[in-house]
Amino acid sequence: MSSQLDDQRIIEFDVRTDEMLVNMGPQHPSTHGVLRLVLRTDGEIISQVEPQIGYLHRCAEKIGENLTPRQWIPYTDRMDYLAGMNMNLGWALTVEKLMEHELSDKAKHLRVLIAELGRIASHLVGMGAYGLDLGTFSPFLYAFREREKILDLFEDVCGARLTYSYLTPGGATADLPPGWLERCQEFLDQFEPVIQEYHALLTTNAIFIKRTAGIGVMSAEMAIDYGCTGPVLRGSGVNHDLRFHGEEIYTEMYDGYIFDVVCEKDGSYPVDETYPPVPEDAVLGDCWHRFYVRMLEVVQSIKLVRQAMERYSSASGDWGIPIKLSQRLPAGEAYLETEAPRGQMGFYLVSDGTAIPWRVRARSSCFCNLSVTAPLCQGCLLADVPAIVGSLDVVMGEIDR
Amino acid sequence: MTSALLANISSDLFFIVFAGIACVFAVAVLLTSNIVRMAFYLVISLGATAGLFFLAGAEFVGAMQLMIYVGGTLVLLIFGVMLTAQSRFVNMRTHPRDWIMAIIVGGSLLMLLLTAAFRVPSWHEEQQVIAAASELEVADSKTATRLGLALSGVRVDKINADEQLKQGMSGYLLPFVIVSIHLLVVLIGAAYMARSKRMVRRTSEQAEDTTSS
Amino acid sequence: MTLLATTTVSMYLAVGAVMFVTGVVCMATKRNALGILMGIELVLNGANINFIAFGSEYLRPDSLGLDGQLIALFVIVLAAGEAAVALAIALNFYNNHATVDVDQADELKG
Amino acid sequence: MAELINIRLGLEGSAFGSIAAAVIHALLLLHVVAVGALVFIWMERKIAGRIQDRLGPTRVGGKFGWLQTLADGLKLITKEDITPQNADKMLFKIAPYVSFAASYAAFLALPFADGWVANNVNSAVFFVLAVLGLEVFGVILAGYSSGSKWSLFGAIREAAQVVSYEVPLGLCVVVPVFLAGTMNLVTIGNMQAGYFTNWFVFHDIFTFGTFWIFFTCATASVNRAPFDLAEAESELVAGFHTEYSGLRWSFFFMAEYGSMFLVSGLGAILFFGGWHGPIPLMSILGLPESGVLGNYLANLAGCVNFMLKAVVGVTVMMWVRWTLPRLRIDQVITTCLKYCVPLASVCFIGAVGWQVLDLPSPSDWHLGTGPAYKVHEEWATHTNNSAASGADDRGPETTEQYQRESDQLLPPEPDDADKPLTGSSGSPRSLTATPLGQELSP
Repeated sequence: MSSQLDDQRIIEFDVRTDEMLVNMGPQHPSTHGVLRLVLRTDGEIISQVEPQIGYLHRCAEKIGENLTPRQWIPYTDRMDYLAGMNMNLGWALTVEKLMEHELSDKAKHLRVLIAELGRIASHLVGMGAYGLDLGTFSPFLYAFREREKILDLFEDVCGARLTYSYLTPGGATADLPPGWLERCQEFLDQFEPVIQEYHALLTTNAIFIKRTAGIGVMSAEMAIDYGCTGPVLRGSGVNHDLRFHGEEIYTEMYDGYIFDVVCEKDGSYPVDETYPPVPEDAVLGDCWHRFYVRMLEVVQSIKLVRQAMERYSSASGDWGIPIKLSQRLPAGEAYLETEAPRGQMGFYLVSDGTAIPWRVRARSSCFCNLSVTAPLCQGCLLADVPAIVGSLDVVMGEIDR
Repeated sequence: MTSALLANISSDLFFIVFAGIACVFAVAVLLTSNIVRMAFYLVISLGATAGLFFLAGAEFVGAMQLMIYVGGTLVLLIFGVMLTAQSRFVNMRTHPRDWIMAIIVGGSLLMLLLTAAFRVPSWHEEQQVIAAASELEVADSKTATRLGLALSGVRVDKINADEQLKQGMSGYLLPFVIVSIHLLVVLIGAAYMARSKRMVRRTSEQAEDTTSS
Repeated sequence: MTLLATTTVSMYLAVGAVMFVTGVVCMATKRNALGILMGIELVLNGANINFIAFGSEYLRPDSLGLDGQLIALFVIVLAAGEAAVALAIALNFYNNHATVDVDQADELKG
Repeated sequence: MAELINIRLGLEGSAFGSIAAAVIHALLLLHVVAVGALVFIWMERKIAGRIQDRLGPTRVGGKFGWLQTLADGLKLITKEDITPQNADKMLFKIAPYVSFAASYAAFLALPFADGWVANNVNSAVFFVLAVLGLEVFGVILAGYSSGSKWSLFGAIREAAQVVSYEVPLGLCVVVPVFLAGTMNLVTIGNMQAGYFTNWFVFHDIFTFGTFWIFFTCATASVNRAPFDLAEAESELVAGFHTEYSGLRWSFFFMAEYGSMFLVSGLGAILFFGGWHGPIPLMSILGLPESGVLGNYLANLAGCVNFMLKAVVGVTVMMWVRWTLPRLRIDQVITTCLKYCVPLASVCFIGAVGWQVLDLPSPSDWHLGTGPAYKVHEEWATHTNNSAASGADDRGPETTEQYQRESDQLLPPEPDDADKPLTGSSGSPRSLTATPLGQELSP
């Protein structure tokens, strides 16, 4: 009896209560767009969560079957609109895989540089929005302050701040403008110390730890079973990152780069710098770990960007001239997954030999990540639902496409 | 004297306002069948009664009334919401027969009480009293101190009592102790009665009910 | 300064009587257990008004003095305890019957 | 203050005078609440802006966007007043006013300077807490009557939270009440005259701790972050006021900011000397003794002093709000029952023990209580005098007699009991200060 009471996972009911169905979303502040969660609650306790998706469906895949691959690039921007560059990259690489197109070294370094900056920008949003989910507004603006600087850099290269359409089959739409590398260097030097601010405001904050540690614990097996990828998977301690373990056309981009896969190995994170220690309450695979993995991935991405800048400026060759807008595709099919900020983003392309693909399909990373919501949220409190969904960091644009 | 009479008007005015609110909302409690509205009307009625207490110079009791009585009604309100929320704004109608009976009984009781209230001359005749309610001397009336002393056994207001009576005069110390223990027992008993009957495991895949002793 | 008290004890008693009777009728007619509880609160409150009125030195020179206020205090405290127990009963009743309608509480009926 | 106004107007003692004074007080306090809310909302925006590395409002009204709230208010007034179809319309419409009225009524007993109080209630501390506790009614009614599940969640959360936090809040408030020996806020404020060493917060280690618990519980009881669960926007959309719009919505906000100011002011009076500055500048200048005008000026300075302290309290609440994440409901209740209540109890017992054992305290130095220290004595004699002058016909009930005769009733005090427990030795308050055991012992 007493041992039962000591068990904190046991919630007592003292009034016979009825269940209540609550719609969280699609218009709700913390459902990251238009996710709708049907909650079956008993007071504050959630007994069942059913995610309902499709509110942002825009027929992107069908449109892809009516456009040439280069014309479809802007549509990939609008999938994971927080990491448009990485979406562009995934599609571009898939098309190149089908065409067996070879890139110059310079173009590859440029892609690494841009993709990793995009990863930083995306994780900043994930971090800031997670603060919002937990009820603190300031880290969100702190995150956006830095994200804006990345967007400035992106604006310089492609003229857009959200829907870039920059990386494209064959390379990129343009080379980096003069002076860009210096500005990027400046930004990184300024940005690196700022990360400690986020750690102070969130990672090490006592209330933040109380809200996230031990909440939404997902075992490694469960993460693999549900097909989770990206930080969600690595937050459960699975060492899997397509930049290391992916297909060759993708991993060769990262050849020679020195960086770590951020995930807990033997009870500790492989970080060379001093970062906040894992709190005692935190269990591997909980919301805190997922958040922490993102924070550390930002650091790894900074390292990657620095290396990429160095290599890009010393590399020879062109920046990757895009293929023609109506280039004929070879008949056949190609599927490629890349490591987008939110997980493994896969594109599938079938061509019948014309310029317009016969079939286009996108494999969403967030869709699989979101699928764990129901089991994770079962039995948690109402306030934990935003905490768990936020830690999965889903973007509805990518799920609904 | 005219100014004093004028001063009385304001206190009378407040009496009428508070008494009116208290009575009207007490009747409203009776007439509505929505439990949350009932609780709301009860709060207003009790609050107005606290106002009456203030007018009568019993400001500590008035504050106590606001804090405990009205605060207690708050819990009633919550229970009302919790226990009847499954069908919103639930009504439990009273049978007209009950109404007629209640009105007959209640009406005669009211007549009886009102007659009694106005029967004793010294209760309803206007009398010479100290003027305090209309002046701002309420602050100096030190009711809280005197009440506190009386509860701890010293009756400062019965100082002129004869020696016979003073022997063994312990104020309200004993009732105070008894009521404290009573309250403790009552709260423990209430908590025991309303204790949890079942338990549900939170993190398990399917919630399993376990019966606790 | 002395005043002719135009509000008299009787007026307070009248207010108390109205509240008392309302409370009694409330207890008699309500079918909701919480409504009955509110009736009890009204009854106790009506009685309290009487105590305060008799204890007020603003209304009558030969007032009850401190005793009136003290008994009112005790009534308030006991009412709080009574409410706690009554709510526990109502809760138990609700747990067993899934309603707070006291007309359903007829299990001991012959 | 009513007397002052009436004396100025020559209306002393008349019914018209007292009604006029009441109206003036009501209007003044309404301005404190309403204008206070305007200022605080502007302040919150500016503070939030600064904390978040932005500027906040900059344009409306010229320099610092100081008319921003007014513009917002105008917008809110012109907005459509929507009542949901599922709502219990009567309760829905009345709920914001209930909330606001409670917050406003609590100001009735809050002194802004020595004697500057609408109604010098004897048990003012109790009154303020009691009336402040009524604010929750508005919230619960709003939540229930909105006919929205989110609102209902907010209401139930608010109820659980406020009911829980009243316990430690009451325990904390009792500590200064115990030190002062009275529940009259004016007297409590005046007992801390002189240098800051006389403030109750520095009285001993336990009162210092009590203040922080008080502040935490006050933040929780007025529903501010990290305890703003009733309106947690990331979970409950907007909690109890989800369905409100326009003016009714803004009434909730006025109530919230009014309550914030109220609890901060209460904290300032109970722990930080109220209208007495850290250095008794006015007393050093001799203003309070230099006639009516000087006294008025001293009180005005005291009022500014008090306002500043209260605003600092409100600012800290804003600072906390824009820094910390929100707690979960079970953590809020745990914080209350597992930490605040035991700590408050320990602080209470500790403060009592400190007094009973007569341990040293900075207030024993009586710094700066030269001229201002008279306040203590004045207070003690004031009650006697005023009661005596105003209660000629009270018969045996005059306070002097009561004092004298109750002294007879009590056993003669031993010499060491000369030091009263309040730490302000010399005040003739030996009656209440005598340990209870003495007259109870056979």
